[in-house]
Amino acid sequence: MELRTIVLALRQALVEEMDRDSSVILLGEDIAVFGGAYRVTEGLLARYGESRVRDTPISEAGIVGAGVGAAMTGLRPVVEIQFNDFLACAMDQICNQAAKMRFMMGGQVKVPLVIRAPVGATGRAAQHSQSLEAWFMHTPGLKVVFPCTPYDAKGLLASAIRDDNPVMFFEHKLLYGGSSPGGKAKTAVDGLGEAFRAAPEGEYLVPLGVADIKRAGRDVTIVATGLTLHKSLSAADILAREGIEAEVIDPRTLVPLDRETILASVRRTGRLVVASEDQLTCGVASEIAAIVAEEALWYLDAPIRRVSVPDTPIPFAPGLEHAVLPQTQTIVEAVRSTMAGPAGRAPGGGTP
Amino acid sequence: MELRTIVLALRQALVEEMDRDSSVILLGEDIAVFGGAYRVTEGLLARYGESRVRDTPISEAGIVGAGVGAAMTGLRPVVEIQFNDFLACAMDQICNQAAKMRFMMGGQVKVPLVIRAPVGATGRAAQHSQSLEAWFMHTPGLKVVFPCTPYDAKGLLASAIRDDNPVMFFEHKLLYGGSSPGGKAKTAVDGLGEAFRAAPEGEYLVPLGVADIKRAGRDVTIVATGLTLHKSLSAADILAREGIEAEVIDPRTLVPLDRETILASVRRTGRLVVASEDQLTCGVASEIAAIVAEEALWYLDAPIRRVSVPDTPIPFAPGLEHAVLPQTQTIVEAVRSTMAGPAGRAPGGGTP
Amino acid sequence: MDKATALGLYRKMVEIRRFEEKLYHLFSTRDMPGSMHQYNGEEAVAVGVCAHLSPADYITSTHRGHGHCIAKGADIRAVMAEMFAKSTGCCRGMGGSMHIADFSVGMLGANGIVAAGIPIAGGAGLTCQVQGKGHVSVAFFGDGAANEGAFHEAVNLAAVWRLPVVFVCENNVYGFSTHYRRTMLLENIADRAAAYGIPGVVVDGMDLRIVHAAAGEAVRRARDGEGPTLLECKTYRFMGHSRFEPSSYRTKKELEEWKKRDPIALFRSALLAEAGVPEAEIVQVERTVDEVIEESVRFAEQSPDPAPGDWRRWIFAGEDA
Amino acid sequence: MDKATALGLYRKMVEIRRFEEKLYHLFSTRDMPGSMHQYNGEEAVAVGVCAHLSPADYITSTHRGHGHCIAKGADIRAVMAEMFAKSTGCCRGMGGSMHIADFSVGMLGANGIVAAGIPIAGGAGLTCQVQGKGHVSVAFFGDGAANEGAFHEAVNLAAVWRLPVVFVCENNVYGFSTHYRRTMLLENIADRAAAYGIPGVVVDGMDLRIVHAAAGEAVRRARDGEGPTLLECKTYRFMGHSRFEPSSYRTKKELEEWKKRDPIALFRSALLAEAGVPEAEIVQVERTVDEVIEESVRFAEQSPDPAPGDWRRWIFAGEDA
Ligand SMILES: Cc1ncc(C[n+]2csc(CCOP(=O)(O)OP(=O)(O)O)c2C)c(N)n1
Ligand SMILES: Cc1ncc(C[n+]2csc(CCOP(=O)(O)OP(=O)(O)O)c2C)c(N)n1
Ligand SMILES: [Mg+2]
Ligand SMILES: [Mg+2]
Repeated sequence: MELRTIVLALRQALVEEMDRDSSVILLGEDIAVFGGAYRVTEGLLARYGESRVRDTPISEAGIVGAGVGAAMTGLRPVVEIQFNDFLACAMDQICNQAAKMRFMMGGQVKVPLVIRAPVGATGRAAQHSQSLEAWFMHTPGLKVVFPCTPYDAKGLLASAIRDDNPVMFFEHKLLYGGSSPGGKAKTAVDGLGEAFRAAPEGEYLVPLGVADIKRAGRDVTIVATGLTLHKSLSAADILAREGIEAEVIDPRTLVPLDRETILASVRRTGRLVVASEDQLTCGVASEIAAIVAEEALWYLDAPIRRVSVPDTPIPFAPGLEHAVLPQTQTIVEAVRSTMAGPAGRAPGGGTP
Repeated sequence: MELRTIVLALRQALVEEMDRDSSVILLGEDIAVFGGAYRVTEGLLARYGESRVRDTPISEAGIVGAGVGAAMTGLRPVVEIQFNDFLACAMDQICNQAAKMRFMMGGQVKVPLVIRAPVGATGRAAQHSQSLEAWFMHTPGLKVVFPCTPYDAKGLLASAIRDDNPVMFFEHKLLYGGSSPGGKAKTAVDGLGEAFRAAPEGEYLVPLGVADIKRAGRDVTIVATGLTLHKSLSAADILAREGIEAEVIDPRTLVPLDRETILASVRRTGRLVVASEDQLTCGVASEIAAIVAEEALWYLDAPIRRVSVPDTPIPFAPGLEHAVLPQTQTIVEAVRSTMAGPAGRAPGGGTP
Repeated sequence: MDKATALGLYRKMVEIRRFEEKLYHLFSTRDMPGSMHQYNGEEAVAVGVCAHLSPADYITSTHRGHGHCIAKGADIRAVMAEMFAKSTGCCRGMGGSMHIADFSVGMLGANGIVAAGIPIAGGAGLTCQVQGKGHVSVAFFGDGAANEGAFHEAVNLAAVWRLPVVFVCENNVYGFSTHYRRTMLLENIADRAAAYGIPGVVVDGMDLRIVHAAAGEAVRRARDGEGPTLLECKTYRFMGHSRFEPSSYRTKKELEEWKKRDPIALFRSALLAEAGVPEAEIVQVERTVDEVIEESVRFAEQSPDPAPGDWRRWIFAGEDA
Repeated sequence: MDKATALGLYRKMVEIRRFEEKLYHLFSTRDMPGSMHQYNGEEAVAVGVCAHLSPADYITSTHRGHGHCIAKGADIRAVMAEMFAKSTGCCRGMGGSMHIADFSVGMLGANGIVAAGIPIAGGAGLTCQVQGKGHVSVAFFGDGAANEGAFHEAVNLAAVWRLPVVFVCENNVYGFSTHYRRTMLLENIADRAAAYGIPGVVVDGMDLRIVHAAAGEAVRRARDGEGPTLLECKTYRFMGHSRFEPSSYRTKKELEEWKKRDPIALFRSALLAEAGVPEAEIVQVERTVDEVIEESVRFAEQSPDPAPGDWRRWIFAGEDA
């Protein structure tokens, strides 16, 4: 059967990995009896029992800490944190413990822990809308994964579970493709067009550290993650009608980051727009911009453009939320501004 | 009396502000009876009493939370967190509460809270060596301050205390200029040379959001924070002997960031090196590089160079710690590589 | 409790109930922004506790904050407008249901992070103590929240410093889908008070009079400098965890049993039977409340959306000065 | 406890003491890397508890971890080499004193973050429970750590899941400079056990035999599936909080009082007086330990530093595969 939503793809990845390896266990709030706030773990309690699928008290540090200790000693825990905003409550266990444990012990242990957490803004205001990938990209020792299609979601989650390191696994709420109990989450996968790829049942892995060019193009490189990848593909359609062929790259994993694919693309196109739903400063787009400014500066025919959330918490009012989030239109405009090209160049500027 | 160390400057700032405003109170572990792990609050318990200078249980979330609640209701708490690594234990209160409270309440409250925390590597391995500014730069609603001289430390702390917003105030352990009880912290202010500036007693403010050019130069811009600022000034001395005149900019506050001073300098020099002691990815240097790649690309005569800690936890062994930290020599070499200039330019690259 | 007070408390409970029933209807029939967590069934707790507080006292609340906000005296029109994300909302449309707050009456905010309000209430209590004006602070939180580290740190800190704080645990049996007995080996969460050397009190949270009496004593202790109390109110939520959550994890029977002890019905009977309030007066209150709610909806509907750039205004204080 | 066992435990305590005395001397006379927190005075706790554990059982430790590491059976040469930041160190020079660990004997690490080891021990206990081989896990932590949220969350989780974990609180009176009675309103931290529905036990942490007996029962409960125990050992550190910290916050008299109950001297007397061990045998053990320590220093001195790029090797597993 083809799995056409990310929720189904993730659940199937869990099933296949739990069938394959009895050391894989699941921990999280409301994941067992209820099946998870976004239904990813629905049915797994019945299938694997209470020992392997565990509802926890509301204790994020305790849960992640249990995951760290279990991972060090032979299990492969997959922890669900209900919203990625609550990762802040477990920050020490994630960043000072899980990330550094193997290093501090000089390689004596592995920490095969996966922490899954939904990101993205869906009308729930400042504390339920963040996309906090960058905190974890800034923390050496963690891998950071962020899939955008059912195919990638399943293959990446399987890889994450089999990886011997702590992996932060981010899922965009509006990409789940299933509706959440109290929410309005809806599928946005349609924006993918030809890049949509359902997940087959059965074993396959999408390796960590390999980007995917979701659309090829010669004029400008767009690097985008999560929902902004979908919006970027829509933007690319609009731009194509203007004769601008955008290449859209999905890094899929932010750590390790496939720098080569991004740099090679920019070297071809000479233009870079980075879109991400996190806050601008020290965010995902900052890093990618900095890498290109270090490694491919001479290939640039236009200033780099970041399209992220400006430095503000997410407001509740829908119109304002829409205004601060990267939108298809914002991406289109950012690309257009890069196409203006060297016009932006200041007359007195240094000449190579 | 002139205060020639940052510890003395900070203490004096606390004294002046506490004298001036009875709503200023101090909270933290071992700050009262003991006078603080780095002695910043020494003598203040005797001077202001137990109500205003409070030793706390070891409960970082509880302490910061108390600070948030007190700040919302009329006090101006200054919280000391013993090492900035432990901010991870209070991450929710800092980033989801303090930072967003005013915003979520539509401006109904102010949160005049200062959180002081020492940063930097001093031989204490991965969990006591971090410089976590970037996490907080990535969190809208927080101001981020990082002084490098006694003068700036005193003037900035006074401004931070009077600011009506939550301020993260970072202090580099090797810049305190006093020795810590169990440690080897030593003064590195000598590296400042002419940029050294003692703090006078008596009221003055260094405004948040205004960078300081610690050394003027025409050939290359170095932006650096904390201890790397000191190392950058030493590097500039070495480079001057080779005929390279580096401009060294101390942002002093990372949020708000004085983009104009940085951009104006880069537009003059055409070259940028950013040095910081945090980890590379999504770090301080990434942001500054990204801003310049967006705003001053055409002025660049060489790729930008970031000199930060590579993406690794800090190792314990002194030789390895030294190897992963930005050093004067690393900064010198980064500058030299930018002076090679357009040689790095690929032949087939796009031409503006 | 005199008759006027009693009728006033009754009115507050009805305000909360009707406010949420109206919202449930609105959410069912229109495209309302965001979501909400209903307090329906738990009204006696917020009302019984806040009855002892003045606007100069502080409370912090939870994701389930409508009840606390209204009980503390917030302007219902502004609260309703906030649910509509309007610029006249108490948070000017920036916060919504999970961040409902009215600083002018000492309501420091609903909170989207479980247990995060507890340390903040401690901080407000610190202000009260330092300022020495006899004000107090109250933290409302759920059974689930009592398992968070923030609860532990905050209660301990308040105990050690003898802060004028009351910790009110609304034990409504479930944290989201999870029965509290599956998350702790205790029958009474108030037993945790002993771990901090403070008094713990368990009361029937469906009976306004009982909550009122127990809260009165806890608030008195706080005001008199005797330090914090942990007050557990046994209650139940009559609706799903959030808006339309179907509550598959609990039985209809359990719900029906609890509904027999609806705090509003209970107190209404008491008013009639014991306090001798004529039904007409009660009905009059109920009618007034209906009008207040209707008026609040009209107010919200007619209010303007926030201006497009409004989000810029509240990030930092002093920026638009 | 038979004589051989008793002498073995005595030896462990002396190993820890001499190890640290040696280090204190080294720190005073050479440029040693980093710093350290000494366990001097608290040896009976680690040794009395670890006596019940095999290498397949797990422990987590604190910033004050030398004692736990040695008691759990780590190779002293590798521990000493780690203090010298050598490549032969148990953490290959990456961790140092605050991260001393020996996975081969189930020692999951000292920890620079107060209380962070407690949830990790819970996780190791989870593995033990899921694997069902009868192994257990022990968390060591201080009085100060019991005020961290991580303590609360971890103990509660272990209680609810009946994990095979023993929580050993080393109440050495101070957390850094702060007397524990200034940070909690309790005489006995073990009283917090009731908040989680598990047994709490208080013992004299200076008497190895008492610790040994109480720990034996707690470990038995864990192994038998009866769930966790909170075991508080009243003890005292004879040195400053860290290396040369002068302990201005406590009196000489208090220190002297506690020193009279030095756990090593106490147990030595017991061996002589009650167990009838000839002094010569004891002295022989002490001499052997001195040699072990001297040899460990020689080993450390002669060991190479880590290679310049070594830090790259341990960031991610599988990278150098
Ligand atoms: C730190 C954190 N963890 C998890 C959640 C998700 N969540 C929201 S409400 C809730 C249940 C809270 O239970 P309880 O404290 O009993 O309050 P109630 O909803 O029953 O009023 C959960 C798990 C959250 N908002 N914050
Ligand atoms: C989260 C955190 N907060 C603060 C510190 C600083 N610190 C290190 S040890 C210590 C005291 C710990 O006291 P206790 O738990 O009683 O252990 P002891 O040192 O007495 O063995 C403190 C405050 C830390 N390392 N981690
Ligand atoms: Mg509840
Ligand atoms: Mg202690």
